[in-house]
Amino acid sequence: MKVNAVNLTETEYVLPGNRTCPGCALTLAYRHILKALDGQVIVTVPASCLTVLHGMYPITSVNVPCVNTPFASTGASATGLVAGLRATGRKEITVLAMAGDGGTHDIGIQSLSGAAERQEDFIYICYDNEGYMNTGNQRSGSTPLGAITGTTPILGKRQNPKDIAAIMEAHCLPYIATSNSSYPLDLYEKVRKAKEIKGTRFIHVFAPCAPGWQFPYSDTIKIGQLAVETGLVVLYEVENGIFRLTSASESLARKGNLKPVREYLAKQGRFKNIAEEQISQLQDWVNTRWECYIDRATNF
Amino acid sequence: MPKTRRASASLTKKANKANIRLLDGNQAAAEGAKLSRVQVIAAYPITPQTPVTEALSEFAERGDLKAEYVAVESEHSAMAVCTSASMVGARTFTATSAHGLAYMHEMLHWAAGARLPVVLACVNRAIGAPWNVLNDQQDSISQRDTGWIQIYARNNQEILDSIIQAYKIAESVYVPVMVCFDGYVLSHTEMPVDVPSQEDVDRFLPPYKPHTILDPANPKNYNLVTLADPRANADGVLCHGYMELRYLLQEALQNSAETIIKVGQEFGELFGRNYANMFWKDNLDDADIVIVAMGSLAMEAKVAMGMLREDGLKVGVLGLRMFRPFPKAALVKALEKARLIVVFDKNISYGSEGATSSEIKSALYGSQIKAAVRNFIVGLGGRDIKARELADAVRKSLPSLKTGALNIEYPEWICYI
Amino acid sequence: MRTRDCKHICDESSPAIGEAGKTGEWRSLTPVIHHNKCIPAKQKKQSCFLCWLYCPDAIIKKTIPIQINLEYCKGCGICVQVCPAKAITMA
Amino acid sequence: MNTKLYEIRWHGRGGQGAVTAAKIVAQAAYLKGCQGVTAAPSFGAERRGIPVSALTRISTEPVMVISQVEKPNAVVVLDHTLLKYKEVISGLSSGGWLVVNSWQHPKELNIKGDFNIATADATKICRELGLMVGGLPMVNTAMLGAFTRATQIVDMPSIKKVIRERFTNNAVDINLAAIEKAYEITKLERIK
Repeated sequence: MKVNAVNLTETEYVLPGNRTCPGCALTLAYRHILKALDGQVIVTVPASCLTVLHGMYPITSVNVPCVNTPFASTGASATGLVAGLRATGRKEITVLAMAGDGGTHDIGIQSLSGAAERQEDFIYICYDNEGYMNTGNQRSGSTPLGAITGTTPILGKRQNPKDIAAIMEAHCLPYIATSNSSYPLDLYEKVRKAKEIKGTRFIHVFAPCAPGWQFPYSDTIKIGQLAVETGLVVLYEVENGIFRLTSASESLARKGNLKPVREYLAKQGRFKNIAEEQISQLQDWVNTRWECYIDRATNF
Repeated sequence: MPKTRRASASLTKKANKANIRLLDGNQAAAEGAKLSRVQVIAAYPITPQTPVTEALSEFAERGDLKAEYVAVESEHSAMAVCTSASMVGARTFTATSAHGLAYMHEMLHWAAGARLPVVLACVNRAIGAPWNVLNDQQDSISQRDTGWIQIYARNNQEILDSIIQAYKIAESVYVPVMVCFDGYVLSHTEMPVDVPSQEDVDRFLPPYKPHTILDPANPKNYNLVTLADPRANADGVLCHGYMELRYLLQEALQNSAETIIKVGQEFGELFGRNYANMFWKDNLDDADIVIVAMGSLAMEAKVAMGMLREDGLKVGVLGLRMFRPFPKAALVKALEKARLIVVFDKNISYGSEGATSSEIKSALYGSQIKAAVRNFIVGLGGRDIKARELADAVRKSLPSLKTGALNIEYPEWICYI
Repeated sequence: MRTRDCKHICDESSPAIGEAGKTGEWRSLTPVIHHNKCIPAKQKKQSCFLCWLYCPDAIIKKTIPIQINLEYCKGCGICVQVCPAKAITMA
Repeated sequence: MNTKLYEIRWHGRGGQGAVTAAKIVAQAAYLKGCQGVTAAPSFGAERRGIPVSALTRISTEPVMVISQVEKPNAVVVLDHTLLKYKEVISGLSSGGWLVVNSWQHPKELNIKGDFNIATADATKICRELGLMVGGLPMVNTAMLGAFTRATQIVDMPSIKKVIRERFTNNAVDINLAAIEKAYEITKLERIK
């Protein structure tokens, strides 16, 4: 039976009264990720907004076991949990490493790449809010072209982000998926699927940040959807090398009409200084990528 | 910590017959880890520690050791694997040297802060720039403030024995332990080592009982953001602030001497090699001149002592075994008769002096001992240190014996400048 | 009261609701449900529940009629945006 | 032997097995009842062909000295081309032994010093026996025969026992043959 809002479990692992901002896409995504894992999980988290969500000693807002680990070490920490559980004979527990884009694309990429190359048996989820949002929005390796951040305050970012999912794909992983907090059921199903696979599984979750990107809290879902509808974010999965578009990206590909990126940019304060030239640069980047995905997709 | 009665009762039975093998220091460390039945090993090769990683991966691949060997991509990750594996209840081990230890620095704090009984073998090596793969103790001394217990071995037997004891100490006081030994001088030098039987080690070292464990059935969170001030939990019980947690770590190290001595004594009772001490004493009873050294240099110092005794000088050697916790009170007692203390350091706190010299001086402050302390920096980057050079340094310091208490601000260097 | 009573030797935290306090106090506008428009209430059966699905903080209950826990609702207004029946407004 | 420390320095080129030879002698001495033995390579990055050294210390008491050897009782040279370096025979004790892998008679080496000299053509022995590794003669074990014959600090039964322990089955015989042959053909020149 396909999962929907009606039949999805009511058991919650992210508890109310937590410390994240109103309308937080990360909180929403994490809520469904933990549902998909039925709470049978040990989580490792580096410095990030997720640390804030987990709360302050001696109380946590999350009803699963979790260890915080230094910024650069998420992949290694997950490796240690896996090794320790295997060494102590506990086999039924999923290890989840969950880090932001700073902790994944930037400082954490070494330990993630090392663990992925060793095919350590855990799920790694990067929730991507396109910058160092926990410390008030500084540029990361995932910040898009033209975005104003604390460390690109006037000119905006002058480079495109790195494609972390493609980097992870180069590690020959058994399962890679991209997802988006605005499509929680798609995310839920991908985590469910990942749970049943052995080896390093990587899921990239696009997670809009209202305060950092400067849009109203209530628009979190809409912004995430627009990112998909304009083709800036493409939902797909690669299972044993087989590439499929999923969910909204799959139906967009069938209909064949992306919205212009301008529509997405206009709704966020972080792009207020973006130049016309940059917009067309971004549009070209999106178009080229979109064509590549369509070419690769095997499911239509 | 609760001690199982059975474990201590069985200690009264004598150990199996000696099984002496010629081992280099790295092999001794690997054997020590294997006999301790480590469950997760994560290490990254670095000269001169590399043979430890090779030996342990061989044990694991051959099936001689039932352990997860994780060939990590860096030392930072090695310690992250160890801390996380320890959090799910596994006994963990790693080994490194020099730059590897420096790269681990952040994680060393993390392990101690989370009170995880990780054991690390540090094969002491100089730190660059410039590159140098040879021995001094700058690497581990640079990590002295990370909250780890530090043991220094004088020879390969002590390396093996100390690693086994390190687990018992670490898992009693919940503080990680670093067992340090000199690169090449010990790591690559073969000497006879009595390798205990697995059965005897099992009698000595009970299985690891974690103070805390990650488990979905009881979903606790660890290492969350902690405020400066205490905060109540959901039941209204006031819990520590950051500072209280730091106090508890200091308290654990302060009180660990008792455990270290007790563990050393138990080890001695079973294996016949007594470690019920924080430092080794040679001829201190009548000595008014005491040479202080740490690690293998404490062996060479004994040769120097022999030379100086032939000169008619009353010289003793104090070989530091524990650097953290630093045994201040015990040292003051042992140095009661000293009038001249000559401290040799294979490290330097730039702008000040050798680390053990500072510690000795701070131990003596306020005591009745009016000894002059002379500090010599020796053996950096593998510079060979001969017994006669140690003896010469003592002879050079003799005028201080007459002048009495004297604190020379900066150390002297035994080098060509 | 001394902090030693907690018996922790490291930072060990237990799950509880309201870690950050009553987060309902953060709210400037409050969601109001109009049950006459709400699909599950109208149909009197388990249906829709998109507000529940999209609420980041899990403060909506899948009951008929649905309930919003205002003690902890931070007032983000996502539920208003995702409701296909326009049954929720912010006031 | 008395409690006196006996020190041996080994000189060879990377790949000739100087370090292994140093360890075998230490182990043989231990088997003979010496409580104190140590064996160590020269410390540094070793590459094939580069001059390397190693040391062995033997004593009836535990060895306390950990510094480099200054006044060896014996120097073993696995490659005669190294004799041109003055550090090779540096410090060699009066009455000690210089043992060289060479086809020449000790006298023909033209080395003057207050020590005894022994030579054995270990290279030839290895070539004849086929004791080659990577196309090069593995002279270290043959030189153990020459060393034992000259210094008598360890005996052949102990050396052979160590060889049987250290080497795998098929390597034992050829190494033992090399040691025996070298022991037999070693030429000795004692100082007057």
